[in-house]
Amino acid sequence: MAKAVEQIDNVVIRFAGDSGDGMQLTGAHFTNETAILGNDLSTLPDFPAEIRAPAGSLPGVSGFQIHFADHDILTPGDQPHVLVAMNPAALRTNIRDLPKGGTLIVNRDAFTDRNLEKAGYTANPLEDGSVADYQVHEVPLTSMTLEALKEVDVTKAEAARAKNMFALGLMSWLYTRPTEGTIAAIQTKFAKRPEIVEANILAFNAGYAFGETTEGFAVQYEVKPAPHPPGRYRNITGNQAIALGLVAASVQSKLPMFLGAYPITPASEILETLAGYKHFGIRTFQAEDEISAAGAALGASFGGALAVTTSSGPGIVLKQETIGLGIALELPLVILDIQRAGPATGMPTKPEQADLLNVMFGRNSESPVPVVAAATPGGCFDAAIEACRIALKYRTPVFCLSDAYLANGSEPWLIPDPEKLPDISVEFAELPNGGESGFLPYLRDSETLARPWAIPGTPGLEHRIGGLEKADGTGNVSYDPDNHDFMVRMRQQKVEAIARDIPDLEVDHQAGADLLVVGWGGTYGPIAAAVRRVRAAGGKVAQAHFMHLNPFPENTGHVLKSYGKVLAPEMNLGQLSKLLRAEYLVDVIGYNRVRGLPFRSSELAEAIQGML
Amino acid sequence: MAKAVEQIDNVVIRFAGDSGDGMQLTGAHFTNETAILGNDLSTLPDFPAEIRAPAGSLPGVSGFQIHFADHDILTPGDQPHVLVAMNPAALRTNIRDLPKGGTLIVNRDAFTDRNLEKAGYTANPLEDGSVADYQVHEVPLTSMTLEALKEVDVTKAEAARAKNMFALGLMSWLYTRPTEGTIAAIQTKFAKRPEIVEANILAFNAGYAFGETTEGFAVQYEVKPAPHPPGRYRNITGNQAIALGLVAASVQSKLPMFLGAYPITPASEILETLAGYKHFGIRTFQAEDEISAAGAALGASFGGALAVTTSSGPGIVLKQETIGLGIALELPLVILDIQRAGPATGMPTKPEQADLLNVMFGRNSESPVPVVAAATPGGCFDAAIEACRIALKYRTPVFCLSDAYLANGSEPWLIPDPEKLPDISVEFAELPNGGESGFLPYLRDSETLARPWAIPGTPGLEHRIGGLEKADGTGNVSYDPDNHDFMVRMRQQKVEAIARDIPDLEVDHQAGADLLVVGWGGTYGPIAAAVRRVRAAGGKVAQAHFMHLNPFPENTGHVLKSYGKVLAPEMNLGQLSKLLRAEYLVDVIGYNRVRGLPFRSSELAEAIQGML
Amino acid sequence: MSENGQSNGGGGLIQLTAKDFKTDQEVRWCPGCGDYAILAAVQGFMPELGIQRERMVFISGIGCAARFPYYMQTYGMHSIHGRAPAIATGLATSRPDLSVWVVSGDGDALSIGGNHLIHALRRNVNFKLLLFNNEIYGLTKGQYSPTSKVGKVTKSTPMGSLDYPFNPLSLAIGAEATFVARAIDTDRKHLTTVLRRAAEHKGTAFVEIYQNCNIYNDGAFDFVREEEENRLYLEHGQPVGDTGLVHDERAEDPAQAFALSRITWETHGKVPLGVFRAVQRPVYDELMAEQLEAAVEKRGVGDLGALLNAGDTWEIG
Amino acid sequence: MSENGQSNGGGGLIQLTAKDFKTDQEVRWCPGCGDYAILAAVQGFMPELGIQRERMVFISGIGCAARFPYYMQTYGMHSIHGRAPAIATGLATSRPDLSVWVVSGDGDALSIGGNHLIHALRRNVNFKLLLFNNEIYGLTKGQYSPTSKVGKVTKSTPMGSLDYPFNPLSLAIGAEATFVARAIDTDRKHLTTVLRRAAEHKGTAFVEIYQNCNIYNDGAFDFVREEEENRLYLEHGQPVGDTGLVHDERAEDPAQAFALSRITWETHGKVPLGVFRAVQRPVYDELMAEQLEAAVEKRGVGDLGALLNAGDTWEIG
Ligand SMILES: Cc1ncc(C[n+]2csc(CCOP(=O)(O)OP(=O)(O)O)c2C)c(N)n1
Ligand SMILES: Cc1ncc(C[n+]2csc(CCOP(=O)(O)OP(=O)(O)O)c2C)c(N)n1
Ligand code: SF4
Ligand code: SF4
Ligand SMILES: [Mg+2]
Ligand SMILES: [Mg+2]
Repeated sequence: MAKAVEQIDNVVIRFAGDSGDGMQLTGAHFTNETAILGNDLSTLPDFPAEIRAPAGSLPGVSGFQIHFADHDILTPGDQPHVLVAMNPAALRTNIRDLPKGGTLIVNRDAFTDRNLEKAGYTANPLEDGSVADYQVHEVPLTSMTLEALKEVDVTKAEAARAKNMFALGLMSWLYTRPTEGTIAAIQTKFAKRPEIVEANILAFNAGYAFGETTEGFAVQYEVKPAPHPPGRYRNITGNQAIALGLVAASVQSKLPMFLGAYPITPASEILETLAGYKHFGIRTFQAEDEISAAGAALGASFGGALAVTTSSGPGIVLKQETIGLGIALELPLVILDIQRAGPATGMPTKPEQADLLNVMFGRNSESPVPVVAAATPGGCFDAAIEACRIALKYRTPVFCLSDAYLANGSEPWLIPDPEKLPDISVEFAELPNGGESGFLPYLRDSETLARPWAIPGTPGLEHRIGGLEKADGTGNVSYDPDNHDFMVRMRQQKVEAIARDIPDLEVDHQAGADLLVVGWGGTYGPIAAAVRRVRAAGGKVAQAHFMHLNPFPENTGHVLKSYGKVLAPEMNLGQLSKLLRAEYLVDVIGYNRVRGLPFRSSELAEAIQGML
Repeated sequence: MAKAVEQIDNVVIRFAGDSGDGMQLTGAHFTNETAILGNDLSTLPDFPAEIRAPAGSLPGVSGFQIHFADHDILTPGDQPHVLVAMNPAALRTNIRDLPKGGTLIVNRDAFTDRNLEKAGYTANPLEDGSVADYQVHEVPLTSMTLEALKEVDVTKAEAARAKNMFALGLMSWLYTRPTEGTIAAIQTKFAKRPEIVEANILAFNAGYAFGETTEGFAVQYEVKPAPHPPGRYRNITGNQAIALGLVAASVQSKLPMFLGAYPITPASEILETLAGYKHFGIRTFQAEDEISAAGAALGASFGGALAVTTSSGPGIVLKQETIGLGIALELPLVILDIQRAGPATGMPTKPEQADLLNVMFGRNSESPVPVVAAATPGGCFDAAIEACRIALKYRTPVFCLSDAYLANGSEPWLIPDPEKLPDISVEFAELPNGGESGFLPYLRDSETLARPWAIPGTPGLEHRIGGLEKADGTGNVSYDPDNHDFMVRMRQQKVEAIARDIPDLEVDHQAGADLLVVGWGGTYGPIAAAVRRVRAAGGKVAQAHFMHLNPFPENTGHVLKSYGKVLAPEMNLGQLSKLLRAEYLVDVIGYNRVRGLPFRSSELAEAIQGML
Repeated sequence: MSENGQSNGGGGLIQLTAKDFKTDQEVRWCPGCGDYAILAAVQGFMPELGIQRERMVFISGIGCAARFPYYMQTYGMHSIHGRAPAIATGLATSRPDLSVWVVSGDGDALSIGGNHLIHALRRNVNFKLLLFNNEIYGLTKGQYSPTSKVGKVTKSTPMGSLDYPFNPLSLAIGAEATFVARAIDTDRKHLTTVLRRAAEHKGTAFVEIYQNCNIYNDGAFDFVREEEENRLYLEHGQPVGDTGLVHDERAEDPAQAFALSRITWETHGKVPLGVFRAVQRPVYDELMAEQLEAAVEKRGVGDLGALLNAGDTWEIG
Repeated sequence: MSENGQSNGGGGLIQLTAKDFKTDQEVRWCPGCGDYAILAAVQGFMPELGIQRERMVFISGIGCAARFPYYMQTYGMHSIHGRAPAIATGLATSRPDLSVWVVSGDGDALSIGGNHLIHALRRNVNFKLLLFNNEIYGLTKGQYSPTSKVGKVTKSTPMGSLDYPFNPLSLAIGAEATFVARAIDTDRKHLTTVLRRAAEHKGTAFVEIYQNCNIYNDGAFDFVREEEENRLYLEHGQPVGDTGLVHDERAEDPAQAFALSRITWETHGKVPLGVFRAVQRPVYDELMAEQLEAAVEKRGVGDLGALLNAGDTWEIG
């Protein structure tokens, strides 16, 4: 009995279950199916705290949301249309996000007294009318999975664990996803355990078949592919994109990469990924702490490597003294800050964008440093390359900012042609530059103001550098007052002058708009989606998003002053606002929420409407 | 033959010599004589780099400048009237500061070929006309000292070393200083070596007698006492005043003090001084590094001590992660930053005020912290107490800023009456505050928003705190988005609300002034002196100086907007400017020099004139 | 700050039980984690110390192990990564009346916190440090640690770790530790004995506990955790297995304890457990308190007025 | 990055002299400081290494000792306090072709830099560390250091230091050091021998040098610096004084070297000098280079296009 197929243009689905229920994997498979089908998509994994919570408990709930559409989309969606809840705890923590009338699919088998109690329910919500406002599908996922696998030679626990594949099969049917990719992926993943492969595939197929046959689901939905620019695509998370961007920077600079890192959520994955790319000549060093990670990277930079160090807020703070040394030494160093919610340890798995002022100012004395920030998961690739480019060309530490949302969120990514990536190679000094004076390590390039990079091994250029103030030119220790003033200004000027070497701030202007919405970093998607909404409702609003936060693009002042009002939504208490206000004396108004969650475009749309 | 005595109202004298010549000691004695005489005074020691340079070399020159007057003065003086140069290197590095016509006293014996060469002179400046524009007194200081001591049982080297006392005697005569104090001080200092006492006193008296008898000095000068408010005075440096302020805070809070510190120039002296006050129950802990110093202090704070940690820029950066924890834990902690020139190691002995943005923002995420700054050496006492008061009352880390100039510079200080010092004691929690819920460590005082300070040892209040985000009230770990937003704002609000508890910004207004000069920290003296000059020349200008930098006093916006122009001189590239511009959207104009030296009031007067 | 302390059972010591040391917070480690056993052992033996709960403080850094304080109904602080020994130093030194415990992981104590650890040991600060050694970074999901074996394949070392590991006991002994011991998470009886000894020790007690992380490094200690015959229980005055050594935990010279610490599964196929070293040395808080007392004795209790007026002063009328 | 290196005397090795290692910077230590003698010894023995100056790098932290690189006509970095071992780790690991030397003080290496030091030692990174131990903070004008004796009166301890000091060699051995030695600033001949041995060692070489700070801690080592009869010069295979031990610097087990490190002026009235331990263990840079090679062997030289296109991809027409 073929069911009716209904065309829809976008859906947001959230998979939620216990940490042990495999929700992230389920989401990943579904994402791949969706990507291969050609929808545009955006995902948001929502990890619980780092530590494992007891099975069935509220803090143990893990979620994965995917938004896919037949047109280009910008966010993982404010609210799900469909919630798949694998247990009572998942229902409890997620149901408030499901709008009335939304579809709720629950694993009825998991609603045992014990699980209900763990989730803090005093009565069964499936029975007491709490879910009456939703289209509820109670599916005995566990028992149907067990039934489907009864012939397979796996333990009962293993069989029960395949219930996520049953749910995946059901959802794949419901949204007419292609299933080959998932089956192939299961085969590879469990290649060493054929019985597990069999169990998973059987469960998956059973779920799919259940959809086809049960009467509970009357219609099947279809979301057509989205019109993407032509090319080869893959789905990518921000952390993956950063790792690839760094590899690309190493290749495009013809420099071996040295990564100094100390594990920390949500940045560890970059270390882990790069540790797998040793055939690119990449050295990854897991240091004893962040200070050593930064120090080792700086040492490698002195030796001529493309030096990188990665961390998140608390670790970045520890690196700052060494970064200050890098500023004094004027050596290239790329520092990646994958921001998370703070202060102190904060909420390590949750996104926030509150490290901007710290990366700008978190060192003693005047120690300017360029800052770039990625706006989308795929954009992390470009941001990483741009940070490397600036660091190498200007011989300076450069911060590159991402956050926990970009790091783990994913989107389809048009794979760049390596041939078309920028050449970011620079030259090492090979000969003395000072005439009679021999080699002058602080004699600058008149255009970039960068000093020569003379690496050990180069005969005749032996020299000493250090953290004490240095005389212009010779680099010898100097306590001369005027020289100090000169050097302080020179370091500042070098960074400011980079403004000439970066693109202007691009404005998505709309005729008649008097309100400009500015943002930076991972809020790009929600802001852009909100702007679309407002425009669709007839509002007039312009948008601009900063990739370069220090220096700002040259036209920034002009842009800001072209509008009567400027709104800056930030997942902090107003850090970009502060910088713009101080620099341009423009009354930038903040919209600030610090919830450890990405913005919803609906709330931003409301904020924008409120200012029209 | 009694000589003519001329009355003058102020003099600036600079003693300069080799590090081994005892210039700091000479300066200290002269300062004491001057203080006891009742002049107002201000001093500026100018240390060479920390490391000892070879004798006679340019980097080995050590200087001490004193300005004294019969009226109240604000700075150690822009330029000396009198330069005492003990060797060619001292002449070479200091002569450019002596205005034409100034008095130059040199130790002729030190102008040997070898010393001239070490100082980089190709000809003897005393002979080639280079010093023709000054009133030069060539005194054979060394040989006359040796002559005076020939009967004393000391080595020739020891005798020669007493030449600074000869110079001091001469200067004491020239400015009719009282000599008893110096003689007494010599007796105490060398009590164990009577022959050295004898040598020093003989040399001192010989210098005095030389002044009386030589024809080279025709007149003797007198500077009358300055009219000070009545009371008991002592001369004090900023570091001494901080140490005393901390002891006073311990007494006035009735809390034992715990100081965690790691030595660093120019902050080490505070540790060293407090280590001598163990009879006040003060525990000083020299930690293995700055992280441990801050951590140990925070641990002691948890235990109920008045916890303090001291450092300078590079060390402050290292403490920031722990300070962030203190912000999350909401425990009192006072952090003293004695600023020095940077970035990185910079020029460790030289002043700068470029750590303001670092103390404001140098931590991950939103981590607000109150900041106070001392304006004068004596003012360090009050700033230290104020920082402790805020920390204890609001349960928060508080930064207290000083700098290398305040730290080592001195001025007469009206000794406060301990009875009149503020009571800054607070109460520990003793009983559960949460009714049925028992003890709620994050239930706040409705007025101060401070949480209870419940120290180990208190039965029934056992509780756990930590750096993960905490639920309002209970303090339990919480990942709730709205709670996080609430807590982020609450921490911010708690700090902002301190504005109600600090004095308004005081303005030294002048009728008709349209220009306001604002400053903070150690620039107070030069700015105030410059304002006086400008006013004396008929210019109209107002002045205000910030002691509280976070939060700003409540009337700050009003004050800034009451003037057409605002000028902010800073020994950085414009950090206060940035904060004020961002907060009040006022076009604050910076006057910025980053020379590792205090401002000269003349340059500031010029800058002010230029804006009238 | 004993002046401020509340009466330690002045009104009669209440006899506590293990349950009294449990908090209302749900214990959150992976099912099967060795941390549960250690928690049970600690809670179980606390009552016999006869110290009231308000006098106890558990301080930790960050890591799975570092969650420990949340589960102890005492005062506690879950601080930042690696810094617990520094924080505990400040607390213990300024509050000699407290019983201070630090709980740490192999990453927390030996990687980022290594410096604070070795300095606390040489100073002999009065706290007990429990090192939950699972030879892995648990909380950050499985990177190698300073105790991981060479060649260990982990998330950050797909081709195997290159770093030669620390032997935590050798390091502690090299850092002048006065008390050094080792136990196993699941060997509750012996673990309790060791904890008791640590609690009795005056000064820093360093206790390594082999702890199984069944998620990221399962079975790392099976050779001794599972196979009891590979355990060499140390007893003072008794021969150590067939090594020919007679154990002297009180020897001033740490050379023998060091030599014992080199007996490992790799070298001898056996692992010594128990107290390796336990010597008396002045304790930091007491030394500091003594100086404060001596200063008062010599100079009298500090008088603020006198201090402010010290040195050269002058009066203006 | 040996690809980038210049020819190391490919065109004929130039024979250098001590003078070739002097810079144009005036040497700035206090007259009489032990640092001068060490500098002379290092500059004097450099030529015999036969390594061109451009292949040598001196890295230091902050302190009097840390000024050293400014006086060596090689590549050099005067970095920040305590971090030189970390910086050197990055440089040495990424540039196996260089000869990397770290110069440090007792505060720099053992106080603030203690963690980096112990981790570099266990990893066996290919650099040589010269610890100028003067038992004081010289540069900051005389506070006690982690090697200062208990009771030491210094600027920060007017009533005497409370902290039990590190024995730098014991600490290094406890941290799995492969090469550990001790020498005296003024005993140039022996110092040179030790430096030579350190230079030859593959991996981290840890050399403690007793250095007199005549300004803030004059005479701290007089018992052995002045009194030659108190020196116990170690020689491999020879008996160690009358201790009954026969020196085996190559013993795998560090227990004997550790025991030797406990022979001090205080315990025995004598002080061993020379090489305590010198064993072979894979060196960090080589291990890392091997993994890189193995990866290339297995997977071919990295191809960016292939990497970008790896995994599930799809084409849009
Ligand atoms: C400054 C800082 N760096 C890194 C981290 C991330 N981090 C948290 S715990 C941890 C290591 C945990 O390993 P271990 O100490 O062995 O404890 P376990 O989880 O194994 O019990 C790391 C790297 C952090 N929280 N803070
Ligand atoms: C982060 C930081 N903390 C503190 C200092 C101050 N400081 C510079 S050198 C030094 C100690 C020097 O002692 P040591 O390492 O023994 O070297 P020495 O001067 O004795 O040769 C200190 C505390 C600093 N420069 N940076
Ligand atoms: S990850 Fe390992 S150490 Fe952490 S709770 Fe789970 S089993 Fe225990
Ligand atoms: S202070 Fe001591 S270590 Fe430093 S240069 Fe002078 S004598 Fe040498
Ligand atoms: Mg661990
Ligand atoms: Mg030293």
